[in-house]
Amino acid sequence: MDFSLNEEQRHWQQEARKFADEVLRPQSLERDQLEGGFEPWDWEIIEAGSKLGFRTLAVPKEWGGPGADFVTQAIVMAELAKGDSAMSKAFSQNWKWSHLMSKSCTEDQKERFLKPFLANHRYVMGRGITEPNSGSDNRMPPENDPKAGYRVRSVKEGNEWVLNGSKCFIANGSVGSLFFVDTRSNPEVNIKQGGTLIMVPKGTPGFRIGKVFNKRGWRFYQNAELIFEDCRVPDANVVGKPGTGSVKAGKGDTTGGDIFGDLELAANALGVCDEATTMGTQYARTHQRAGRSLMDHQLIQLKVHEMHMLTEALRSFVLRTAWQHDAGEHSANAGFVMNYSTDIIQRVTQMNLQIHGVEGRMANARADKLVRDAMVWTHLAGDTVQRVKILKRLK
Amino acid sequence: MDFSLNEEQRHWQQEARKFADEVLRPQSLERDQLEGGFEPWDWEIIEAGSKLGFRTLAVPKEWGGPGADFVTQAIVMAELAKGDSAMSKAFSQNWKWSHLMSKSCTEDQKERFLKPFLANHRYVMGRGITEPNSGSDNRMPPENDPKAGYRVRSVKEGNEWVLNGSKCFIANGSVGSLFFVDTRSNPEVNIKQGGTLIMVPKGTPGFRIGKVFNKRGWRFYQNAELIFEDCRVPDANVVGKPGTGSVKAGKGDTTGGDIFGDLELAANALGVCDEATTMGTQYARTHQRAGRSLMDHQLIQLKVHEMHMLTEALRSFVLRTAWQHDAGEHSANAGFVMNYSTDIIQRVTQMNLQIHGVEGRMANARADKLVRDAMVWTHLAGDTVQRVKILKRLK
Amino acid sequence: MFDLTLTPEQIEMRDTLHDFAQQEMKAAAIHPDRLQPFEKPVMSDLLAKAAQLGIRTLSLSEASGGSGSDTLTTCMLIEELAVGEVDVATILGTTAVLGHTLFDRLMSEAQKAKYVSAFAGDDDYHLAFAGVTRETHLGWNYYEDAYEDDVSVPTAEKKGNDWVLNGRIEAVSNAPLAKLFAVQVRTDPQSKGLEGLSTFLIARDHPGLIVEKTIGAFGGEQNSMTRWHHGTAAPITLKNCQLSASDVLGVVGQCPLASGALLQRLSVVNAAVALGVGRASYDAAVDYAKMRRQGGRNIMEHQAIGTKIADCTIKLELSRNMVWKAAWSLDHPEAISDRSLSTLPLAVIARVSTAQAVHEVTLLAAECFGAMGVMRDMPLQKYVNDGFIIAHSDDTDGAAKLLIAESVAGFER
Amino acid sequence: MFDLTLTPEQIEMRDTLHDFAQQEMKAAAIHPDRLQPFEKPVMSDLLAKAAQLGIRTLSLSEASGGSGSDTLTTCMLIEELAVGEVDVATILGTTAVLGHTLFDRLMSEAQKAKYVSAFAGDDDYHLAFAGVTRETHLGWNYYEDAYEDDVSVPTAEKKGNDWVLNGRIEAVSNAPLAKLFAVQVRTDPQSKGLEGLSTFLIARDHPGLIVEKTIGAFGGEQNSMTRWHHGTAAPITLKNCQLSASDVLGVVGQCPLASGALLQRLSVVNAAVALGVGRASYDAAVDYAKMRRQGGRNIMEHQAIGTKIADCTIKLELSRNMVWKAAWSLDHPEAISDRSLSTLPLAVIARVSTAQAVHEVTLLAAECFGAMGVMRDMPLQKYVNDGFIIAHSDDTDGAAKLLIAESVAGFER
Repeated sequence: MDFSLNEEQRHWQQEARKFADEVLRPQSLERDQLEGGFEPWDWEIIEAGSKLGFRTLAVPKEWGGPGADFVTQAIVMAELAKGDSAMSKAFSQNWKWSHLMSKSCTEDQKERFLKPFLANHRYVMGRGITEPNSGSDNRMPPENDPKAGYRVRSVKEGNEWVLNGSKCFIANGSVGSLFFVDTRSNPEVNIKQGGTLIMVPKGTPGFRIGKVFNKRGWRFYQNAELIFEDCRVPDANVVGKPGTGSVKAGKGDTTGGDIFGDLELAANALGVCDEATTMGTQYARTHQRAGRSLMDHQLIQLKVHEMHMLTEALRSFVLRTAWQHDAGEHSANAGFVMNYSTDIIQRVTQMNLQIHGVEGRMANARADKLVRDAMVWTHLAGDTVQRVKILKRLK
Repeated sequence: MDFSLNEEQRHWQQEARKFADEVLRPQSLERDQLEGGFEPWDWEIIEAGSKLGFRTLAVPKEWGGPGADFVTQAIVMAELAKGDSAMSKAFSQNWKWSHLMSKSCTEDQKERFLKPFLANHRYVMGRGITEPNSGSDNRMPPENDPKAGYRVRSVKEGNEWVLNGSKCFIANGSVGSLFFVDTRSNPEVNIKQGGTLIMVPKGTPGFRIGKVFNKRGWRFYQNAELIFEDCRVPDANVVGKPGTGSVKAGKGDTTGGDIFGDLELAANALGVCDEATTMGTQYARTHQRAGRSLMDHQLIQLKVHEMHMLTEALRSFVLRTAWQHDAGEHSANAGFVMNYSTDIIQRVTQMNLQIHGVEGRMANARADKLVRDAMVWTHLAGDTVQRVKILKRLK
Repeated sequence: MFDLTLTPEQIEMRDTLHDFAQQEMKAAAIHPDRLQPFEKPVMSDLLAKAAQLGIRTLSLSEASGGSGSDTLTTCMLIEELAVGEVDVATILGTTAVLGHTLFDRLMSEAQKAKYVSAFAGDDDYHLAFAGVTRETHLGWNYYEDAYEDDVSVPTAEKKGNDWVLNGRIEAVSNAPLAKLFAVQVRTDPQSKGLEGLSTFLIARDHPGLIVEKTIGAFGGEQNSMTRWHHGTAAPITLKNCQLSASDVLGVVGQCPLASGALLQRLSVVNAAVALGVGRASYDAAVDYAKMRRQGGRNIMEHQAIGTKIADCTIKLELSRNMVWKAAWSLDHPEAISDRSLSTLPLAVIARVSTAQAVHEVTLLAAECFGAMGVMRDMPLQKYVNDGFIIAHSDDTDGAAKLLIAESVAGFER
Repeated sequence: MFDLTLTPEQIEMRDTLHDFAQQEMKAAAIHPDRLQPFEKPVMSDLLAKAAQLGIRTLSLSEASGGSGSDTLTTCMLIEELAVGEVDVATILGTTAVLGHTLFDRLMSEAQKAKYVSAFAGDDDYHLAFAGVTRETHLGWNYYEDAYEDDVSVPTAEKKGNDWVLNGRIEAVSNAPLAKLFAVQVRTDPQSKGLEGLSTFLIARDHPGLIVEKTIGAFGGEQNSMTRWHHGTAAPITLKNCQLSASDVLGVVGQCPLASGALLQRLSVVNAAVALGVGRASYDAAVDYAKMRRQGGRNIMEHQAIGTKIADCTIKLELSRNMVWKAAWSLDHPEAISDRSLSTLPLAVIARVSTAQAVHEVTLLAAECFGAMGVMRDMPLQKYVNDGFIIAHSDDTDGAAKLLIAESVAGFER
């Protein structure tokens, strides 16, 4: 057993920490405080990070990417999230589809999409699953309701697929150059048999962006509506085979969890917890209450203690799970650690807020931001369905 | 980074699992249900385990012990605790003093005590710190009350120390052959300066066992009162130097936590959590409620999920901390993981009890036993002082 | 008019019970000799003394020889008793509520004439209800038809004008002490579940009624099970137990107790018992915290201990408010119809929330005690155990909450 | 006699406020155009309409032109209002309580004559208290002398018969709207802490009283701070503000509001506001759960969602019981002396437990909404934010619990 990082891992950790300290954190609150759904986004931050390799980190070396392993990915996500959780996610969201492309795309598809992705610092990607009436049903299709789940319709006409319908809350929706869209090629059977995953590049006729969602947390990160009106896409854009369901097509399910996505949220949460713990500890050490250092109050000591304790527990779990992914070990831990991070990030960010307290009827805006960012986990990483479905991975 | 076990670690894991399955678990409930404080103890179990090396596991190879590393120790404690948490502790309690002896004892002391310990399957050890009016004060001596802490008095007369006073709740008290006794050689200063650690073997005139404590949990494990009435011990039995305080004398504080003790409780808790999780999952899969499998009820699914999730988090944290000890890394994690295990063992064992439910106004006795064993952590591994004092280890 | 004033009589009775619990019950109940052994037989002396104070017949109407106390007063007094000793309080609470339910509400005049004077006059006379209610699986059947397949009850076969009863009922509360049983049996062999049941009154000495061994500390195969209730309980067996038509409570084929509505008082009174357990542990923790010195000061002065004490205070205060409200509502249905109270199932809310709160209180109290909290010759471990039993019972686990959710959603079966 | 019946008048007023909140307030309060921007100015229309319904002068005695409602009724109605919109309810609750406190309890006849008709007759007339109370740091001083070193208040210098006031007070609730201020200043320069203070009544248009910019969404250096309160607040500055002896509330050197006892009503009414926020989120969650379909059924029918809804139900029910009890107790000190109620600090228990409960309710409610729970054009994220503000404020954080512990321990300063 060995928990130490190798040289490459340490290198990426240092790079990410530096970028977070010098670029992300200084702009974090300012972007968070811009009104509107789109406005907090900043292409310059993406471009700066991309030049350092953070946009393409997960692209395999044979395709010209850094080809970082899962442990490295987890570490980099956590480091970037210390600066800004939403910015970290804006980078790592691309890794998800880098994984998918390297696993599931044809050589032709890689030529057409992976190469431009590598070449353009502003090329980001997303995946369209969620629709207004299908969220949890995509994650765990109900056996008693085969028609549940996404409904964006895809019909094959000659060598093309015609897409109609809309997706909501889609990551990088307002800024993406390429989307992996889950469509229903057969609405009569459940999404595992009637689902087809199709790549739709920006600019495809009949495809446009609708509403850009304005969120309470993760404000930098973009979520938007995708609208398809007789949108035509070549058959060559289908990922895997038609009608295999999106999970299978994406080959995402080889280690007992979404091989990257679940870990992604846990690693990001770890960064937020680190940041909250540092903030809270620092504040307690440097401020007074009722004439005594905050750190001299047991009330505060117990909070500082719990923040550190839970963050270290989460770090241990994230690193172990990342290693399991690299080692190709079957386990349900990716799911468990994601759910776990949901509970921990809420608790730790709230304690930081408590430690900061209220001054002049105002609260520390960054402590509040961390709490708001943490709220995103509730539905993204730890709702009932996301907990229950993981039980199926247990032996 | 590498989480896999080496061959030796796997070997010990298998041995411990087999012993827990074949010897400990089958006798666990029966011994737990014997009335009295001493009665649940069974020398044959100790002897059987000793023959397999579990009593002397931590004795270094140069002294003829197995010399297992910390990762191995953690794994073995967890495996034994799956069978019976109190029995596991009865073995590992000896490792604590094996560590102390190899680090702090003179060659002469090792000859006189380590050798007989290795030779006799019924030789167990304990340490006397707690007294009726000093529990937390030993762990974190209060700055405003230098006289706080243990008071068993030691006075040097010629080449001997004369001990007077009593200790309570002392581990292995009723069965031990050797005790490390924390004494107050100078009652005017605090225990860090006025404390002297002295080895007192069973049978020393003036030393006897008082009350054997009858506990709600960990019933197999022995705790007793030690009484010293003009008990005379040779100067050669002092560990380290007189008046150096017990922690320093024991050289227990080299990695930022009690190098073994804190990890011990966390690893034991991991075993209990594993057992509770297995029991609860199994029960949910094989029993019905209201005409449906328990596992089909979301109420139960969420409990089973949480048990697995928390147990895996704890496992990650325990293994990482054990590795840190082996690697000699400074960290506060030993303390944190111990406190953490307190919270997790309570929660997981209670969920197991809930899943089992009540039948005919009776509950599953083993599920109840795990809950009772878990209660011991509350004061042993997770009270306020044990949480607060760890903050001092933070950089 | 909203008014939280208690009557001088209520305050006086509460004081009496408080003193009795503190001065007479506690010393015996938490003596090491009683605390250490696994088996804890009912403390008959205390039971009799409390009965003499009128607790056993507290809810029985004055006309029948009782005190005619309302449910609120009953809860108030049973809580005090439970601070002293939980089993005695549970047994008396059960008899008190059943006394009111059976004698004042369900029995015919003839039945009442047959039993009431013995009940009112005999301090050792307890009552037992042996049967299932519609609520047994109800939470688990959230949004589904009630599952009643495993409602297994003894059968009654008609022989002329008489009935012959056969069968067994597990774990009947108060059975070891009861002199009169209300027993649910299946009188219509064609029916299933809770249909076709009837309730018979059976005196303890009636031939064919056999009260089996009292449930002890351990049982089941290889002692794989442990006692998990308060009060006292035993299985009963009916063996060719012959009863006449006049022994039917109400009418054949209807089961007044099966709907559970009449037994809501029992669950609220049990919540009051729970409250007493919480109080006992809380009182012990406060006393200890004011005395125990660590860190150069009494531990009460540590913020961490103060916080635990305050949390206990809050939980007990909120629970008592809820128990009293639910108790009062059971006697004042008009306050629901005039919308002073909501239509929520207050009794369920009271029992579920109190069980959870008391469980947490006992654990917090034990934390104040350090290692002393797990020693079997000390009371804390007993309170903790009591708290576990209270929190993790059939009617207090997570499933019971779903009854509340159904009510909120307006779901009806 | 214990009685939870409400009067028909109470029920009718509650219905009126309920309908007003549901039909008029909510639509405007949770419109996306209001929800999305960070800045949320006070909804003056609703404030005026609610004032017209009599809420502003609810607690003012009838003799002075108010409704003379007791604290319980005030809480009941403010809760309903807060379901509609939290800031309006906070502002009105503050004015209502201060109306009673200042006019009915503290002012001289002359002062009352000077201000009361304007207050009673002007729907836009609000009140503000600018000062500190003994409780500011009290929890943090657990078992120690109250720390008052940083009690920094404006000074008043005697000039002949007049006083000249100078200084600044941060974050005064209601300041942006108040037409009359009760301001604490130091009249004895030799004294420290809360000694040597006096309270002056100052009309908004009095020369030398400057109400500064209303606290907005962000502030501090580089917007490092964010608004963290309900209602509306602003700092005030006193600049050579000249007042006469007749403007002193009570007597010089005594500070009737500094002890906090008179302001307990304010904290109980604020707990009622919190309850309203909890209710708003709960109502939204129940509606959504009955409508949203996943897993082949409405999510209300999922045990996990049912459990969350039930937990919310329980928390709100228990909180309301406690708020009402504390409110009633403030108007009935005799119930404490006759031992119907305990001597615990019920107002503190109510505000601390309600804050915690409401915070949890908003989070549970948001969980029912999935991703919709974080969208700024939807109300849930607003309720969650409100819940955070309620839970993590000076007087609701962990330190406030220590006031309860001190009371349990009988500690007195």
